[in-house]
Amino acid sequence: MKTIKCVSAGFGGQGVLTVGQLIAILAMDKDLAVSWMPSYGPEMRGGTANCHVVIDAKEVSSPLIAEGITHLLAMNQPALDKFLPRCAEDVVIVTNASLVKNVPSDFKGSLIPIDFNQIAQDLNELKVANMAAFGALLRTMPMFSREDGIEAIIKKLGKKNESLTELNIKAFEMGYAKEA
Amino acid sequence: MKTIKCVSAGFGGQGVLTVGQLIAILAMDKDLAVSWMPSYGPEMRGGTANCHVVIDAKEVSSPLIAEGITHLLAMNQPALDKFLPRCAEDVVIVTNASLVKNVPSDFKGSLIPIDFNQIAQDLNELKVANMAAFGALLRTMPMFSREDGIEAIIKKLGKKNESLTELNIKAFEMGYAKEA
Amino acid sequence: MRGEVLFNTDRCKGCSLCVHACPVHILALDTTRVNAVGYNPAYCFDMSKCIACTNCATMCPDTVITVKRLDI
Amino acid sequence: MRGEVLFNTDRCKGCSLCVHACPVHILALDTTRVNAVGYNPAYCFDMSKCIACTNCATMCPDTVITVKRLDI
Amino acid sequence: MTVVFKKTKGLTDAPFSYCPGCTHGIIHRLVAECLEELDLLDHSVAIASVGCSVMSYEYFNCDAIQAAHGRAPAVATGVKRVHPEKIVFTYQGDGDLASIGTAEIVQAAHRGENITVIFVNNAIYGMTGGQMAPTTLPNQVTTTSPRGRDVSKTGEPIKMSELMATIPGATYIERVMTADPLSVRKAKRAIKKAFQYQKENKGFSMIEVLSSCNIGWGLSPNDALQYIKNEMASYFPLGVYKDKGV
Amino acid sequence: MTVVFKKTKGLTDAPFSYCPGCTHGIIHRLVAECLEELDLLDHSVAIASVGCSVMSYEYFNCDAIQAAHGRAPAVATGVKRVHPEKIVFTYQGDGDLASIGTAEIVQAAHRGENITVIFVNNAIYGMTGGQMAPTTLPNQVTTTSPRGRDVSKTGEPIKMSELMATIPGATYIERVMTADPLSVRKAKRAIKKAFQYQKENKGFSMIEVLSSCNIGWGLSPNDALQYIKNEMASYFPLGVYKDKGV
Amino acid sequence: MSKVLMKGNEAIAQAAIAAGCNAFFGYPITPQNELIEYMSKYMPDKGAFVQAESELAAINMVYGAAAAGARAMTSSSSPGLALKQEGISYCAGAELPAVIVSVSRGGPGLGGILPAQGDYNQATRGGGNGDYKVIVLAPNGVQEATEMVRKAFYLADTYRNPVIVLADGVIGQMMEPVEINTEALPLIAKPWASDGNLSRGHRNVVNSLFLNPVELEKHNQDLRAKYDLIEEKEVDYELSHDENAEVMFVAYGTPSRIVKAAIENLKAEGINACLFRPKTLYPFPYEALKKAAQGKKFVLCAELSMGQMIQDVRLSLEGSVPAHFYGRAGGMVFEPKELVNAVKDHLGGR
Amino acid sequence: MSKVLMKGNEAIAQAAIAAGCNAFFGYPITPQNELIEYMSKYMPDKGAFVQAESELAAINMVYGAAAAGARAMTSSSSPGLALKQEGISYCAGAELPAVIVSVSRGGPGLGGILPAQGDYNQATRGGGNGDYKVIVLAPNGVQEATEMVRKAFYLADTYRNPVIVLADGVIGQMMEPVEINTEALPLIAKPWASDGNLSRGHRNVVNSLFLNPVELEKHNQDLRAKYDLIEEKEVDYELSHDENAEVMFVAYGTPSRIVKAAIENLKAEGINACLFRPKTLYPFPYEALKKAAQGKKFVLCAELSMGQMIQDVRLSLEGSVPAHFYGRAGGMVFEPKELVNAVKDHLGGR
Ligand SMILES: Cc1ncc(C[n+]2csc(CCOP(=O)(O)OP(=O)(O)O)c2C)c(N)n1
Ligand SMILES: Cc1ncc(C[n+]2csc(CCOP(=O)(O)OP(=O)(O)O)c2C)c(N)n1
Ligand code: SF4
Ligand code: SF4
Ligand code: SF4
Ligand code: SF4
Ligand code: SF4
Ligand code: SF4
Ligand SMILES: [Mg+2]
Ligand SMILES: [Mg+2]
Repeated sequence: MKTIKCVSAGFGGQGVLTVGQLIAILAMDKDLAVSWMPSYGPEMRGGTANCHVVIDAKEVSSPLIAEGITHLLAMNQPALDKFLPRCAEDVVIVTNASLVKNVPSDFKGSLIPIDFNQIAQDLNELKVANMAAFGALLRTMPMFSREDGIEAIIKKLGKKNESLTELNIKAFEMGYAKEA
Repeated sequence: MKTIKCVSAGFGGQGVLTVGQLIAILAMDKDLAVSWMPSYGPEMRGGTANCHVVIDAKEVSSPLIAEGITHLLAMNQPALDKFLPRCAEDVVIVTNASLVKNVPSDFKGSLIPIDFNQIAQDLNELKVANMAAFGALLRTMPMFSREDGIEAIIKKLGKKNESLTELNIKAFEMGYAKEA
Repeated sequence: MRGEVLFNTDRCKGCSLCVHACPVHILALDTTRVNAVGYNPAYCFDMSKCIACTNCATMCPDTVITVKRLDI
Repeated sequence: MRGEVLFNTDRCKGCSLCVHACPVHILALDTTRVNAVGYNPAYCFDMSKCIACTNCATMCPDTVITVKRLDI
Repeated sequence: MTVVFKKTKGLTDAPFSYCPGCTHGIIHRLVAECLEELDLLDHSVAIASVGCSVMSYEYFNCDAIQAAHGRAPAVATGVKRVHPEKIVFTYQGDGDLASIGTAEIVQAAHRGENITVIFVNNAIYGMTGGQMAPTTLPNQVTTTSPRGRDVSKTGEPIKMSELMATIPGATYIERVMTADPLSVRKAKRAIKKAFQYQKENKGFSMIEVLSSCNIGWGLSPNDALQYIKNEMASYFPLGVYKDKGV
Repeated sequence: MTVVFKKTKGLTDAPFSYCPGCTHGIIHRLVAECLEELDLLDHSVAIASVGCSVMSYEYFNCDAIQAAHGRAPAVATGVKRVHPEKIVFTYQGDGDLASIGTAEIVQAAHRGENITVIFVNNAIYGMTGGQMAPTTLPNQVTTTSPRGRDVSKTGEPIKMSELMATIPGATYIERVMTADPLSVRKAKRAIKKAFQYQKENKGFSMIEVLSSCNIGWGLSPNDALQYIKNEMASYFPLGVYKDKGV
Repeated sequence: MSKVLMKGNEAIAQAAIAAGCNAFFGYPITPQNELIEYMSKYMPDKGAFVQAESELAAINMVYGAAAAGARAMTSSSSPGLALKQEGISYCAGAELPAVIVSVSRGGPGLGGILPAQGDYNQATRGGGNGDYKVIVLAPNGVQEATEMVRKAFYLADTYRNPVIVLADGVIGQMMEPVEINTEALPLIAKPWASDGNLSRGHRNVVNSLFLNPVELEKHNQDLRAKYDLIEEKEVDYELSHDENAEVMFVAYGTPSRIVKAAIENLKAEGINACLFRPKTLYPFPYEALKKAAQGKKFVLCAELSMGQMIQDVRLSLEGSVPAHFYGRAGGMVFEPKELVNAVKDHLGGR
Repeated sequence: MSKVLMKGNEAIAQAAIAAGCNAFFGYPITPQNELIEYMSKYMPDKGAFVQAESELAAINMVYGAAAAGARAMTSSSSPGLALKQEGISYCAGAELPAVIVSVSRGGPGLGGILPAQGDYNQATRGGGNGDYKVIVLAPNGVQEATEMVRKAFYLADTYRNPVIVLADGVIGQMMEPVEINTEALPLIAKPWASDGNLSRGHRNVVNSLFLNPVELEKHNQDLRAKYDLIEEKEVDYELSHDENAEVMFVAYGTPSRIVKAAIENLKAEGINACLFRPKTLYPFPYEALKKAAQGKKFVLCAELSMGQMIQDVRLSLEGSVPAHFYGRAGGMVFEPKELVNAVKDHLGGR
């Protein structure tokens, strides 16, 4: 398989680390090799957060993605600005449309701008925007199905709060279904 | 010249370190190479004390005398017992006769037993026993004269207490003069 | 109007400590916009009531606020 | 004699704290001899006056002293 | 119009790296204002410690030295002893001063070092993600006391001002807080007095400032201020614990 | 004849390495007698510190661990936490406890470790040749205060019992001395109570014992006892500084 | 048991508890905080968890707990390890089993908090005083980290010696699927432990002081004999890819995985390379490395440092094969591409 | 000035003051106590003397004083040095001139108090965190110790780097005739010092934190460039006796003098030996040693340890000449006779 090098990035509270973890869980459950590496430390304070998820058939070489990002979720503009230069030519970028306004005109990869905040607002729960993003991102990875995604959400988040899980899944499905 | 490897040893308060220092000063003043190395640390507490003085023409190799002691001042029995096995065959040993009673019968070097405590008692100043010992020891080192010895005493101890210096010199001379 | 408060808006982190500190309740966060550092900044919605007490500036952790008093 | 003191002489370091502690002044250092560790050891020169108060043993830093009391 | 409040020259223009609403920022400003008002900026050395305030060497508008975790009082001693005429102060958190740096703060006071210590007690290790501090309140939840601080296993919180006041070499010890405008103004008076004492060679002073860590406490910035006032200040009573300078 | 005083089984037969007249020996005996009398020898662990008493692991007739300089309370914590039912005590000098080990002693008390600390304050570093300690009296001559302790440069001596008593986690703090038979007997009572408290899980206790270092002080053994009584005890008042156990 | 996705720090903690760790003493420091946090939550009630006042106190608590017979552990990161050096030397001197996890970051001084390997010397050459050795295990990922921490307890108990698990910030912070060995690690009798139990019939003393130099020399010789045994029996390494390659990489820890990617890339360019990965940094696989390097054009040592393990590599090779170095530092991590270029450069513009 | 008989510890202290040391921070430990005692008595009034609460505090006071522009120094012995490692790493990271005298004794742990050389790795390989280097000078007697402490201040100021003078207990405790250089060591401007003086026109900050990894890597590279310069310019060693001898000893410090006696004894038996004595342990004279060893039957490295410098010797030789080791430890010191026998053994029963 072609190595997936996915970065999920945004503001501190946007839940981008969780999105990455969900993808990592999916990969693990498919017996793929996977690593999830977060940004950490005080520079995250009120600032940006991101994580690197690398998926490979047998073994993940570097858990850090220095370049050649294949999938990028950019939940805000700084996230896009920071990681765009490190993307592969054929990268798929999912953006949080209301907060990512400037995409360079010469960008050659695939761009999927969706207003996740809007989806969340529609569901009356701002927290679930990241689940919508997870849905949209997952759809760009054909090895995983919609059902895989729902299972992962239940596995990772299900126990804590059942009613929220339902909302999460709803948001996920809306993100997954959304055409850019 | 033949290297002088002199050990001066006794109880903590007997002033054996000073005797060693005086010899070291003498050597230094004759532009010889010399080192003075004391025993140190808590094992000295109320216990034994000793120092190693090595004199050579140009350079002192080891400041520690592991073996081949050429001159030994033993101010008490434990001192003799400890260092006798480390003496050269032709060693000269000066002992504090009243406190060193047992000298092995097969001892082949020169032995100079003198009752330094008696000398000190005769001078009404127990502290100066070591100066008498210094005198006796110095006499076994022909490269140094009686006058050298007196000069060294004045140089090292003179400043502190003049009247004691006089007594010190008297004790030194008595030790120097004494036939074993 | 006895006082005037000025906000160095781009340093504001939207913590709202000034909002709570103002005795005459004329400060709020502007939820309609996001400043350069990503926060809804504080602003004064009724300067006429300001008494120049400096409470807001005293509590602001990010030295956003300057307070002027009307000279009488 | 109401008491008796015994000295484990070869542990004595001749510090004389016992000497000073004895209320009836019957202890002293024996300057005529040196023990195994090189000190003038303490001894009792008049056991008949001992009141078995244990002061000497209480002050001895080297557990040299045993005190017995006459059973009446 | 007269300007009655503006940003002090005692601070550089670098924006603080603190979380929104963190009162480290207020305390920085107070220190800076005091230095400016006492005209000390040109001949002061700030000793930054390791904690959220590690970057304070970028904020105080004077010379600065970044010290190892807990060792700021030792570093300050080194500076002050070679430049006794300069103003030297440390800025330390509760992990830094009341845990790893216990020996250094106690012994600097013991020696009577003529320095000023700003001790920011926020009852938590902010920088490293909210672990328990020696000043964490009973039952307070932190990342290393996940079921709340259990005093039967970790003891009751240490009271540093009370402890430091017993040290003969210490001159001035006061505990203040940053819970509202009034207490902030009081805090400033204490800090100013401490610097004034140093100027007058009166010896060691420490101002303990009860401060918030809304992130670590899991509270809104304003609720965190209430927590200072209601919870912290009742376990750590405010006041002057020692003043040999009067 | 009844034996009214004999060497306790709490001590091994190894002769002490202390200087003639050093009251470390008396304090050892008191500790050992208490352990014997409370029947604790078979389930105690002594933590020896670095100082003249470093070899105390050879003297106490129980299990023992030799700790790094100043760290005995941390080592004791390690032992006690894995064997809460055993009796664990440290034996520390003033250099060890009141200088390099300040953080460890304060924090062990802060955590309320259920251990007993015997703190031998002889106002000097005996082991290393008589250097100044934090408890060295004003104007006292030592090898690092050759012109007498200058409090203007080194501060006034620290008072550990007073300091430790401010720590909420500490249960029992008393200062005693070894100047004469009466005070030695009082010292023993304090030490015994401390072990008793530990047995009863009452928490942290520290007994500060004013002790002599006749060699370091340049006095005869008996004059050194007078120095304890007249000089030390007047700067370091005897008494109970804290007792939460009653 | 199936795999779970876990953070390295937490997985290490869980594996330690599974291996019977019953005493943990730590102090917060990035990037190992999750380890102490996990311990604070999951250390069983019968075990001991203490957040120490400092790294120094933590290692001395370990010393006490280990002396009293526990399976004791501490963890920290670079400056914290520096503070533990005296205590580690004491553990080694008193021959105490102790496990120390080091999740290293950039230095020197306060440095930074991102992953780095500038602490190779700190771990392998001590910094504490005297002639002592600490076994050092270097995992390359989360799974191996859990296995190595288990092995660390085994080695510590077996040899009565401190063992460092040297991870870097990547291993501490990343999540990987992991399966933790939950089988009980057999207890090894500790009749020497000073645990306050005279019913055994004699006193136990734990100590590193020998005032008599004859005894201290003997002690040093005994320790040396133990280290000789460790060097004989415990060397561990991985030699992967084509052993007959023309170039051999040497790397440990996370970077060794990046090397693997570089090797694939080189293969695509027709250059045959292999990897020698020391899994024990002490004892270092001197002989195996020398043997593996025979016939290679050169060896390229790749570290996230300015060059530390390279000295051990050179000590292995004894000049038999040229050794080159490629390093990044301060939290910067090399990409496969950089290693490919480095190899090509040394091959002479091929 | 004529020579005076002085104890090494005191002579070092006097030489330091003569070299302009104006800030000393120390903590008692045998066998270096006379050094701090001398400082307490003779540090001039304008200078700073503080008996710190610990070695840790002492090195951090040095950090502060050095950051503020002083010629600052501390001294200690083995376990005390272990406690200073974090502080030394900070000094190196912040590029501060600092002089550290290490009067070493037997280890590990509390060990003993007699002279030993088990701290070679401690001094040359750090133990603090990160990629840093400390210049290490190794005197062989009292006179050279005074010269090297002077040189240490010069090097520290010149390179803005910590310098260790690694002496052993013999040098600290013995008296030898000595002549101390009293000429003022020229001051080197320290425009970077954080001494509370904004009249210079800008703020000075002393710091070792670089949260941005790009900056931290740059810092590491700059440090490396400095170390390269030091390795190029500051290597120092002594090659004595017949350079065409069949055997070469390598030894540093006090034992190198015993080697000289052994060489004389060997000569008497018709065996020609010479001595290579590194005077700088970092930078180590790798090339000079390799060159000097050419044509020798073997090199015998003699240390008062179980073998530490021998690794640097092997790194020098790169297998070109066999390297053997002879060591004593724990306060035991070899006699010339032992070295003679060791040489004869290796020569094959001649
Ligand atoms: C020797 C060492 N140990 C640990 C750390 C990690 N560390 C950084 S800040 C900190 C605690 C900060 O807490 P506090 O002093 O209370 O400051 P706050 O962040 O709460 O303001 C710790 C443990 C370090 N940098 N160095
Ligand atoms: C880390 C370390 N620093 C210093 C020393 C040297 N040292 C040994 S004992 C001692 C001080 C002892 O003084 P104190 O604790 O008062 O005990 P005393 O000898 O007076 O009973 C020192 C500094 C050491 N062994 N280890
Ligand atoms: S100065 Fe006072 S009244 Fe005016 S806005 Fe600020 S707090 Fe409100
Ligand atoms: S207190 Fe300051 S930072 Fe907070 S909202 Fe008000 S102006 Fe903004
Ligand atoms: S028991 Fe009392 S009376 Fe008897 S010798 Fe001892 S101190 Fe004197
Ligand atoms: S107190 Fe003990 S050691 Fe001292 S003299 Fe008396 S018996 Fe001897
Ligand atoms: S973590 Fe806490 S102390 Fe640190 S900046 Fe944020 S709120 Fe302030
Ligand atoms: S040096 Fe002092 S404390 Fe140490 S044994 Fe001697 S008298 Fe006692
Ligand atoms: Mg804090
Ligand atoms: Mg003492």
